Amino acid sequence: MIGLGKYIASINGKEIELLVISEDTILFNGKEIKFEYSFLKKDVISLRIEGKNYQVSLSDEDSQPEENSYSLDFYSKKYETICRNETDLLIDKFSSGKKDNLQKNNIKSPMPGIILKLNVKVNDAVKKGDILLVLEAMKMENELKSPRDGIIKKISISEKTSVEKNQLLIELE
Amino acid sequence: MIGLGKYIASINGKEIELLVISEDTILFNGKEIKFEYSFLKKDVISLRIEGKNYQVSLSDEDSQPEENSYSLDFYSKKYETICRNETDLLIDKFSSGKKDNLQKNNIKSPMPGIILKLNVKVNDAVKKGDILLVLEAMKMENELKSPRDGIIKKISISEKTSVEKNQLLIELE
Amino acid sequence: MFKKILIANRGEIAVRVITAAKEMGIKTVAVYSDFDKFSMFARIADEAYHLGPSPAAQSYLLGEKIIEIAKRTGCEAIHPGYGFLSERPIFAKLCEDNKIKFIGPSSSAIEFLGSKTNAKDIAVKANVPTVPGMHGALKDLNHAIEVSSQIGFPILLKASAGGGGKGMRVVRELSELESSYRQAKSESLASFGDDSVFIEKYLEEPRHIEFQILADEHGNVVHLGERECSMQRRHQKIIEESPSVILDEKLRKEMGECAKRIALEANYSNAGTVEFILDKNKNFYFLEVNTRLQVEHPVTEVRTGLDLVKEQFKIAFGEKLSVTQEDIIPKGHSIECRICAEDSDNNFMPSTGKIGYIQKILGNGIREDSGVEAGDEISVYYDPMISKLICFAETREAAIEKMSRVLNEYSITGIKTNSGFLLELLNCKEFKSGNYNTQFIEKEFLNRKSESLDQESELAIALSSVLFKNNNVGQSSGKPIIQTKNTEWQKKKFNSYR
Amino acid sequence: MFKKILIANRGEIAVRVITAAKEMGIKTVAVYSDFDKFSMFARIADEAYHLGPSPAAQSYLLGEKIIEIAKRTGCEAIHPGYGFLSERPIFAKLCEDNKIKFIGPSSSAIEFLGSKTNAKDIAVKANVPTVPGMHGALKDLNHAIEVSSQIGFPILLKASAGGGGKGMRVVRELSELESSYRQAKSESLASFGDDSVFIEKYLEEPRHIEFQILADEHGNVVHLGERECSMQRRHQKIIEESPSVILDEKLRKEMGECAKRIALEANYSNAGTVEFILDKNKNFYFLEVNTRLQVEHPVTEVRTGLDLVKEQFKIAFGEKLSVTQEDIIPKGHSIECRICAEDSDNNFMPSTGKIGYIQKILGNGIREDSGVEAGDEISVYYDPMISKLICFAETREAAIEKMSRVLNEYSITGIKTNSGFLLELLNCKEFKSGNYNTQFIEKEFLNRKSESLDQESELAIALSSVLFKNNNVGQSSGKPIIQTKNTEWQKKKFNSYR
Repeated sequence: MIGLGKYIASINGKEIELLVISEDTILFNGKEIKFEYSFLKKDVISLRIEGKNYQVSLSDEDSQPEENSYSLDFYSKKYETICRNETDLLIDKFSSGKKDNLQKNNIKSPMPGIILKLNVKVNDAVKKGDILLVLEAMKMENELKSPRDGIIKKISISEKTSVEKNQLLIELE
Repeated sequence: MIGLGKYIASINGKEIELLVISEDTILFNGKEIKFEYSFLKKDVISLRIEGKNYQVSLSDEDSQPEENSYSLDFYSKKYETICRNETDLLIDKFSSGKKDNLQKNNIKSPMPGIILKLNVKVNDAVKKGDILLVLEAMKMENELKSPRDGIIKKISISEKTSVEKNQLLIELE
Repeated sequence: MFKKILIANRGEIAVRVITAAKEMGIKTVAVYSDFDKFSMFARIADEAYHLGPSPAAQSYLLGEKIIEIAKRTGCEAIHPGYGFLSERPIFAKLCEDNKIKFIGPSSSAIEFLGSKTNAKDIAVKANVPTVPGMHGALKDLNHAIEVSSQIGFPILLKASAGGGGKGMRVVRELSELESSYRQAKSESLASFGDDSVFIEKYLEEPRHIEFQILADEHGNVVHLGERECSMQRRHQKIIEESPSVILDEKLRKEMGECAKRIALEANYSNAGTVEFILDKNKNFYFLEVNTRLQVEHPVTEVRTGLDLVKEQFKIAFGEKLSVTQEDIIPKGHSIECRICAEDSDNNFMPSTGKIGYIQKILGNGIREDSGVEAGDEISVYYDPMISKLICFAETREAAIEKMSRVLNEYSITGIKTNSGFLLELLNCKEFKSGNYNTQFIEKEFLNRKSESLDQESELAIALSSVLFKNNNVGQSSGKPIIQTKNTEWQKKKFNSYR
Repeated sequence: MFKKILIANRGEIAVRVITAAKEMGIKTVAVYSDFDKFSMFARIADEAYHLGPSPAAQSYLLGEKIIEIAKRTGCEAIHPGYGFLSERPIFAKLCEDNKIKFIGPSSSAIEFLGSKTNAKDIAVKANVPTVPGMHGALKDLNHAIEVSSQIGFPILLKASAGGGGKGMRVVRELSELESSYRQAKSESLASFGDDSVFIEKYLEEPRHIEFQILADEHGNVVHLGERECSMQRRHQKIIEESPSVILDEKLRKEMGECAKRIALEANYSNAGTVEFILDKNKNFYFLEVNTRLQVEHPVTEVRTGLDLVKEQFKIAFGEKLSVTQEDIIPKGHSIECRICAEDSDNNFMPSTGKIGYIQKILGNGIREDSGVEAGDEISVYYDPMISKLICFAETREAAIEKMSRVLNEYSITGIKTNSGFLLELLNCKEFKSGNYNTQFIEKEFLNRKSESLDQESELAIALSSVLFKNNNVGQSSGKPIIQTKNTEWQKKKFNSYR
């Protein structure tokens, strides 16, 4: 069952508004558009819009549904999307003016490995793309870069500590 | 977790006794045999006995666990097995002398179709292999034969009735 | 090349044609029945549109509706696949009338070659040997008696309007003629809407060998070698291979030339197959022309390196043949096995249900054309064939070993398939020696006794039943299984065995 | 032929060798680490035995233990695959000492050709052009300064004891020499336990072309044509193809002969690869010999129809080569793409996790060598390559179209793969025109800007996010999503839009 009503979906920052008016019809740019879909798996959708076929899958790992953020894979390319329905829009209006764009605060380890080099201390100011630390895994050195400009709020690892996959490493303000 | 103790497994009628003495060891023909296994799917087992690899899958449809009967697929060939543990053996001893071999009473429709010809009436005596009825499906005529000698107890269909998959058609005494 | 085409079929052949078109930058439009709404072929086409309810008669056989969708979506051509509308002249005519290219021969060629008797005339004109028989259809029972005594028993009663074993009866003596005559006519009427039948000499231990032909619309034609299709059950092919063990170079060349002469005589274009029948003494006779791409076309593709579906697109687009007869040098040996959803232990009853798990390890020299994947439903609405395994190797022995390895590792849950039957068939001495004919399965193979299990395999099956029992997998139906808990006492007791 | 062999490897190459052996009736024994207990390769071998914990150093690299298992289970030979022990002379020696046939060259040939400097001597003796450089290893920094000024910058510092880009530094001016010299020595020590380095001329825009050779133990050797391997990132090959667009028949013949001369000079036997480097003016220089079967061997198999693994078995069993140079006529064009579990949007960080769903539609002319299936875990213990897609077509354009179609339909959940990156790479103008070199990816391709989405695709992604949101799929982490119920009121409200 799909919740009827307005949705605003932002794809890599670009906003798209659509109105779900029934189980198989949406209103988009003033036009009624028919669609059908089937969940091949809980994280894979086969979607048909006005006869045109699409297949989209969800990367569970990178999605944070509680923050309305869904990381989608569209023909092997990744798209960060935020999808808000009318209720979310209301909440955003009255909440503490949470900044609109996707708030990437936590930097988690993408896989098990060992911290080779830590380049930052708490309260350091960092720019998007700065190398925060170097993680060694499988004889390869992987640099973890800052997803945005910000201030280092908390660091929960030090050099030489070994980390698990998805373990929280650094938090930004 | 595997229940320890004695098991008697009959394969297409041939009886094999084995004793499960731990999570990875059985006693068979007086010899201790090591084994490992993994359920690839709930109905597919990858089994390794003393290093030798086997793969066995279960046909849910034809198995009747409540009657300890498991229809197994071993390298694309089917084996009807009955597997009883010590408790089952006790029950059999005291129960109403239920005949030992597999009691195929119910003849169910293997697939949706239409009854083309019904060759038997209630109380007819039939031999194993007699053609009880002809089921028409996909422009093909499929004869349903009697699984064993017996007497027709109940017939729940008549000619021209269309049937669903697994629908009960005929019951033998 | 065409910009957009419609695929009027489903399952593995639809996937085959769609992928070939996409590889040539051609946009693809699929049509689907209710059942096939999100089947693999309907998902991977660029566009897909609904035809009707699941039964073929209300969906894949609706010629007008398919044409209407093709026009609405701007398709320049329609590929019919095999079965369904592929050999119906009316559909090809409908395409021609609506200026949509039918990817296949002309409607007149389909119509003409569709009738066994006409096809026979063409063969005679192309001086290709035909099975001793009569001309035209039988008028009545007396006519049947007259002709059969002339040709001499055993004779074969055949439906003029169709093949695939429908409306066919072998008659060994005069006494059986009347009942077989009636049955043949009624079955032919039921299957093809035309009850005309004719009589032919019945050949003992016949082998069925067919030649793939490719003809463009400019009078050029080539043959791509033979396919041996004698491994059949109820006239349905199960295993096809190429080359045939019994053809030598001379006979192959002669039969190939006959196939080409027939194509030219019938003004045939696009892909087609000329079927021959060989008797015990390797005399060959023309049988019929299949005016479509066949299920077993990959057997020829892996030996010649040609993509027949793409050649069909080029021919239909008006291009000249890109190969001459000299360019075609088939290499090595190939075998195709048709994987069908049927229970070979239960009279090949079609098997339906949801596919749970498929394990198949292909690798070097193995190709699979499939239309299903794990999670898909198999229904009674359509043909039970779900996929084809095609192997290529340098020698026939290597090809048999390779296919056996794949079938041995092949495992599927949720439905039954004939993979075990195919594995046994491949390794029986008749197949290995190559001397089998179209009656081998029904006459001999079906009453083979099954090999006994070695002790180690027996133990493996027994132990598996214990594991499944403990895993309560069989919970699905009714009474709870009594599960003994491993009490401390029990564990102690068994340790004493150590 | 061997009755039983042990496969000392894992993943896709283990599956490749096991299936090839089974197809020749050879019994197969697999060895596995904790992680691989029920991995595909360990399941399909006839027998499988435990080696040790998951890290390679405690399992797949334990030569003695592998030999012990081989002896215990009666294996007559061991196939090392690639990587792991395949190029360690000590392991080959261990096999020889224990009378177990090492399926590959002799331990002395491995040892000799393993050192870059020795290999260079062989090339000189076989009068094959080598990259201008020095002889033997550098004694100290001054020696390095002397040699580099002699050859002239830019120069390349290389580790004697190994390849794959480890211990390698490009030095464009004298000022950079000291730091690069130190780094090269330390990295080489870390990777190969030997810090000796030497200097070679650094070639601009180099292309990496290798020749597959097959040599039996009776002095016969053939080459099976070239593989173009210039599409690399951090010295790891990503796409290989054959034939190379820049070789003409003359150059191909000349380089092929050079490869054979080197094999003979080095008394090489079994399968091997002679790597060359070409500069902008198509001058070729010998680079090194890979004394093993390579990841990209299928590229050669699909063009020649030969099964290189089976040829390896025959050669190791002492048989003469079954083909002469004249028999080898590579046909058509083939491309291989290495599917790796890595995040190409995040600096190619290895991706781990459980594979949920794999959709791959292969079909005509596509082969996949894979070691994983849906449900399998991908870990950091081993190489991130999970499978290889190899396509064959008559022309290069058709091969690119075919591979693009497969990659476009390829979809996998649970881990990230480079399939999207491969698709873009295949269709960039440099690859399509064929003029790319080993530096193309890092120098140009990585800073390409991504194409913008068309409006229809944008809508599809937006609508999918709505569907996922409603399907509460993302429940896995924390706070419940607020779900609006479709009250009657709401439904009425929207109907007014109609």
